[in-house]
Amino acid sequence: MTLEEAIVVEHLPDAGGYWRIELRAPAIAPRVRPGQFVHVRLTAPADAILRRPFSVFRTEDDRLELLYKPVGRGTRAMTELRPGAVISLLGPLGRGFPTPAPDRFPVLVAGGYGMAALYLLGRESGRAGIVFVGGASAVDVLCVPEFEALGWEVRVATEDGSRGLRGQVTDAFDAWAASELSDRTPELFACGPNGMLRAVGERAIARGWTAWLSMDRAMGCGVGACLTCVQKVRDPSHPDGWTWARVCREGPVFECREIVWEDDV
Amino acid sequence: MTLEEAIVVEHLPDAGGYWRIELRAPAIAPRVRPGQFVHVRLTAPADAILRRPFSVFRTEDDRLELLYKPVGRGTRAMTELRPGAVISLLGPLGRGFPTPAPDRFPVLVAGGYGMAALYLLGRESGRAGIVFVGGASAVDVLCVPEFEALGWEVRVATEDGSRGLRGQVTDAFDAWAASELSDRTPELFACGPNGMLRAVGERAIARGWTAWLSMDRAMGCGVGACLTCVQKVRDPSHPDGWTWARVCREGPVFECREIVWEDDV
Amino acid sequence: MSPSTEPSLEVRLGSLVFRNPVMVASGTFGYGPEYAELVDLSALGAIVVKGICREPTRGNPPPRTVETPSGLINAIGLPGPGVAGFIRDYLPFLRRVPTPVIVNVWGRTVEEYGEVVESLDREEGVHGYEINVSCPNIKEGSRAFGVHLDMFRRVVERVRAATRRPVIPKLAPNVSDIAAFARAAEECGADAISLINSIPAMAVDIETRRPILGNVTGGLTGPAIHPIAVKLVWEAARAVRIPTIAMGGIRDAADAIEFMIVGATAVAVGTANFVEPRTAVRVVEGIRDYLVRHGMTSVADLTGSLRLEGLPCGG
Amino acid sequence: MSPSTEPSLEVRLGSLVFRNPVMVASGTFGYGPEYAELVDLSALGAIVVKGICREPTRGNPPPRTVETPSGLINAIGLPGPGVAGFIRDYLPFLRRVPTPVIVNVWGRTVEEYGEVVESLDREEGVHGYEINVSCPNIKEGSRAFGVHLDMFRRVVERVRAATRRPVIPKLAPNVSDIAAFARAAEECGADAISLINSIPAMAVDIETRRPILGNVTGGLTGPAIHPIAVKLVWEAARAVRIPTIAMGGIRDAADAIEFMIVGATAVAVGTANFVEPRTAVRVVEGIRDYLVRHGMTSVADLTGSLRLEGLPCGG
Ligand SMILES: Cc1cc2nc3c(=O)[nH]c(=O)nc-3n(C[C@H](O)[C@H](O)[C@H](O)COP(=O)(O)OP(=O)(O)OC[C@H]3O[C@@H](n4cnc5c(N)ncnc54)[C@H](O)[C@@H]3O)c2cc1C
Ligand SMILES: Cc1cc2nc3c(=O)[nH]c(=O)nc-3n(C[C@H](O)[C@H](O)[C@H](O)COP(=O)(O)OP(=O)(O)OC[C@H]3O[C@@H](n4cnc5c(N)ncnc54)[C@H](O)[C@@H]3O)c2cc1C
Ligand SMILES: Cc1cc2nc3c(=O)[nH]c(=O)nc-3n(C[C@H](O)[C@H](O)[C@H](O)COP(=O)(O)O)c2cc1C
Ligand SMILES: Cc1cc2nc3c(=O)[nH]c(=O)nc-3n(C[C@H](O)[C@H](O)[C@H](O)COP(=O)(O)O)c2cc1C
Ligand code: FES
Ligand code: FES
Repeated sequence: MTLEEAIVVEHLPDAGGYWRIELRAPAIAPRVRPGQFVHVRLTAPADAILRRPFSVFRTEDDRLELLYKPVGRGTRAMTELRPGAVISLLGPLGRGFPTPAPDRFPVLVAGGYGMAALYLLGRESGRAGIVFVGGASAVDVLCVPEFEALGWEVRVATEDGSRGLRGQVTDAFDAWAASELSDRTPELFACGPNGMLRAVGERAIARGWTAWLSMDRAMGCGVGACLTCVQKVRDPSHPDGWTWARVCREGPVFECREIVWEDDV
Repeated sequence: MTLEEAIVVEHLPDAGGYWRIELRAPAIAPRVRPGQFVHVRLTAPADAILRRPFSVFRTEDDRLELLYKPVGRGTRAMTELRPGAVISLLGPLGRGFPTPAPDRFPVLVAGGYGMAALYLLGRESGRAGIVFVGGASAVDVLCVPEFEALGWEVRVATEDGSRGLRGQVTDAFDAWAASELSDRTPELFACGPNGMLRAVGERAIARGWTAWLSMDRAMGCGVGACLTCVQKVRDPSHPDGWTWARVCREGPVFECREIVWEDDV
Repeated sequence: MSPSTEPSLEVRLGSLVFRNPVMVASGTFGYGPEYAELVDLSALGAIVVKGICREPTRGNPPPRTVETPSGLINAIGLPGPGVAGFIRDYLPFLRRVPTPVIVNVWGRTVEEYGEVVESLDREEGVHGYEINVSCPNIKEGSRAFGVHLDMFRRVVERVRAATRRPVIPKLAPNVSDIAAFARAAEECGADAISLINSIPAMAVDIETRRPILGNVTGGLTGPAIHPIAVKLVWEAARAVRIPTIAMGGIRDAADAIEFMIVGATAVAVGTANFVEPRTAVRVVEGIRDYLVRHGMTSVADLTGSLRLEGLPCGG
Repeated sequence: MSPSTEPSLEVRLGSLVFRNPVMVASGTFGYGPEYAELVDLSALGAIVVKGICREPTRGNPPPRTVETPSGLINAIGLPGPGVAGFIRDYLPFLRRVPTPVIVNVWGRTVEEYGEVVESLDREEGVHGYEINVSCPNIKEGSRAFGVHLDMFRRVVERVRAATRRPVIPKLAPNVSDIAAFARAAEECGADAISLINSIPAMAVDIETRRPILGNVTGGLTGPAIHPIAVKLVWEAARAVRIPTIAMGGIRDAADAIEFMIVGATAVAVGTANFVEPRTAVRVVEGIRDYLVRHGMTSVADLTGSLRLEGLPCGG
């Protein structure tokens, strides 16, 4: 965990309303593990005083790349950053994805910025598996060439059917699991909207697979001090069977059996 | 008084740390009288929420020009404005300089941004007189070519003697008044630091001349509503002989006999 | 136009009817004429003028304001023309504006409050009184009216006896139990309450080690205080049946709607007038748009519409 | 180095000596280890840990924080490991840090405050107690400890009886007479006072019309509240002879120096830790630079150095 003044190297709009920003961050970039994030200080308007968390999409020597979507005050201000600008990064933070088990078939499931969170895992997993990626429409499907370049098979699902299967990303996964999984045991790694993560976890629990979910919670400090980013997790040692975990510290990645989904407690 | 979204036409650093910004403001520009100001809304940091007042330096058709020095939070943010940017102006505001009296010899005395406040008066006075301008060093002396182009004589004083007389602007005035004024009666128009305004006023009172001083006070609303910008002025109708005037509304220009200087009450 | 596209913005406060719930807050809009060239005064719900007392007053020495993070501290100190000067210099103008005028009143003694209201009550064109008990600089003896319940009651009772026009005590924010003051206002016959006034604050120039404000301390206003105001308005409005007029850091319609959701019947725009003189007019438009978007037929449906299902009652 | 270039930053608080007057505020720095990789803990004046009570607690449901103009509302709700958990899980780490540790203590009853302090008092490595009576969520019956003088006294007296280590009651900001609480703390034997805690606040999502925070209301902190804190610290510090620890919106050395000028002996950095974890260390450096620049030999010369000549005494 380091605090570093990073320099913007390149910053361009990508598809689906996303932007890619490449930063020179020699102290942080080489130490990022798959699924970890950085906490970024933006020169945002007065009503967004906190840092903002972003998964590290790619690293290359002393540089790291983020893939983000302007959704609010902080991220909209972020799009104004020009090459040469200096921004403060805190990272790498969090407990990322574990190394894929050698006796399992790695399956990645991504929605939204999920592809950004999963790419490093794909690159460092040692061997290629399959990636399922979903989006509202064809333009929302990011990073397919990157995964293909790593030798991963990519299956796309879009809600409007403009690319790949029409439907949810889990529909594409289900179809594959029903007909192509055969006797392999998958190990799932997912990042995306809550509903998707939950659906992935339910499948894993029903079939006895392992599924690692990267959770998204609004954050304060990013380092475990403020107790903002809590997520209900199972805790057999507690009389009620659950406790709060800090997504920034114990997460963002949790095995699906750890999570207590909000409306089933 | 109008509220207008002005467009930045040109914005360049000038000498002495000053910047010139030219704005397209068709509703306001044609209506500015000499000595009036505009109240500018800047996209400043969170701790500078109010507008900032600036004298109108020049107007030309639908454009107006400001000459300003970055001294704090608002004006530093102002330097970032690029051509094409839109900023909200409120103006023209305040009671400016009166038309110079036909039977007097017009004398302008300027320090700091004073030249900006006086230029329109010089241009619209009908006939040329003499301008005294002071600064710390030669680079701080602004707008001399502009006044010369209007046919005004310009006398410079600098504290380090790097241009014109070494000393205060009032020293240059005194020298001139002693040897060159002859039997003309001057009418003084001054804008600059408080000390200079007071010195000009004292001379005028001692010699029985009229002197119009443009006062600088931090402002809130700029239109007379908040009562932030008050200046002590003589008020015979009040038992104590003084009252507060609003610099934004009753000023910024006062005849020197109206002002009650703070430490002589 | 169908009713669903043109919702009713009218609100009532005692016997008074406002065309919309958006006023301008006392001390931030002068006496009316100051902004008349810039703002369509007939588009405002009401004009609340700067505080008036019995005699002309000068207010505090400058500097009178200082900016802080997302806020403004003011120590203007209630300068004004006095009740006779107000009637002479400003009321004729205000009578011609087709918008209710609420006069903000203050006094140095309970009796003075009453006298000022009595003088104004003889005049046409004054539609109600906002009773400023919460200015940090006014107290009787050492007891500030706004933070001592007994003093507060005495002021409200005295003013109530002086007029049949709407009486709106303006609550001080620096109390630990705002609901008690809201209830006291209601019990003493107030027609509405308004809150919040500025929050006591201070700033120091660290180079000179002197207070920045001529008056040493002042009151904080602006966006910085908005979340504090929302909490206080929620508590006060729940405690009474009379309407609440909410203010504190309104920049846009969203801030105003937030106040109404927690219980305000009307709102007032303060510091934002200095930055964007047309804020109040834009807030009216924004509220109208919101009502249309949410299929609401009347702004009254917004008041107190906070949804707390499944949540702790807080507090 | 000559004394004029290396001024003394040391401050004393009862029997305790701090190497400098800059602490980190309770709840904004965890229990110490969270920031240990980023911040040189030995450069801090003291570490004030997150509030501890008798039993482990979970705190409030999320969302627990929301940003506001120049501020942050939190409704964390005092989750923690309880006193035994703190002693077991965090104290061993803290004992190895060469910086005084102040434990922030809270209870649901007067007795609980006393018991927590008694348990901690048996342990090495705890150097003082900050008594949190000002969390909006803790009250006995309906009477919150922080805003009722009688309850406040009982808590301070009970804690005082439990320890000879420094006791530092943390005052609630939402009272109309902070000086009364400061004096009560002194009378009940406190070694210092600290203020301000967060200010009650609230935010609503206008689209869903639900409170944004899981707990409905929370407390406002950050730069927005700094001018309010300066005023309260000025009032409280003037009322007592024991030292004052000031907090509220410190972003940089200037904000800290402002607190010291109005009377604080020490300061604590809170919300800013989340934004810039090294704020406290930078504040120490900035204070040192200021003292050198102003030819001051000791930071103690700053405390209460406000110059009021020629000004109204304000208030
Ligand atoms: C571990 C982690 C990794 C992340 N990685 C990425 C990434 O690689 N790329 C990316 O684009 N985003 C990522 N996010 C989400 C990103 O942090 C948010 O989009 C960002 O904080 C929004 O800031 P804002 O100021 O623009 O929005 P705000 O103005 O704060 O909020 C705007 C809207 O977005 C919602 N929002 C705010 N924060 C979040 C959040 N954390 N999740 C969902 N909605 C939110 C708000 O409720 C509001 O409706 C990640 C979040 C976490 C916790
Ligand atoms: C009628 C009028 C006309 C003006 N015309 C011009 C002009 O043509 N060109 C120009 O450069 N400036 C002009 N000024 C001054 C200009 O308004 C200030 O420089 C500006 O408001 C400073 O804003 P800031 O946010 O940069 O400074 P802040 O961050 O607010 O303050 C920085 C420092 O400047 C000081 N300061 C702030 N406001 C003023 C002020 N009004 N006067 C003196 N010191 C101040 C502060 O005390 C502080 O020390 C004029 C002021 C008035 C009242
Ligand atoms: C410069 C200024 C002057 C004020 N004068 C008065 C006043 O005379 N009487 C009064 O009751 N409130 C006065 N107020 C308080 C406002 O009416 C309002 O309650 C407060 O500013 C909060 O709203 P805001 O945050 O939108 O400004 C004044 C506020 C400001 C900023
Ligand atoms: C997330 C958060 C948690 C806090 N937890 C506590 C706490 O446990 N006990 C306490 O006395 N104060 C707590 N506080 C209040 C701070 O200690 C401090 O008084 C307040 O934040 C003001 O300082 P600031 O504006 O610099 O943040 C907390 C503040 C924040 C922001
Ligand atoms: S963001 Fe502060 S604890 Fe996770
Ligand atoms: S700036 Fe508001 S009255 Fe002059």
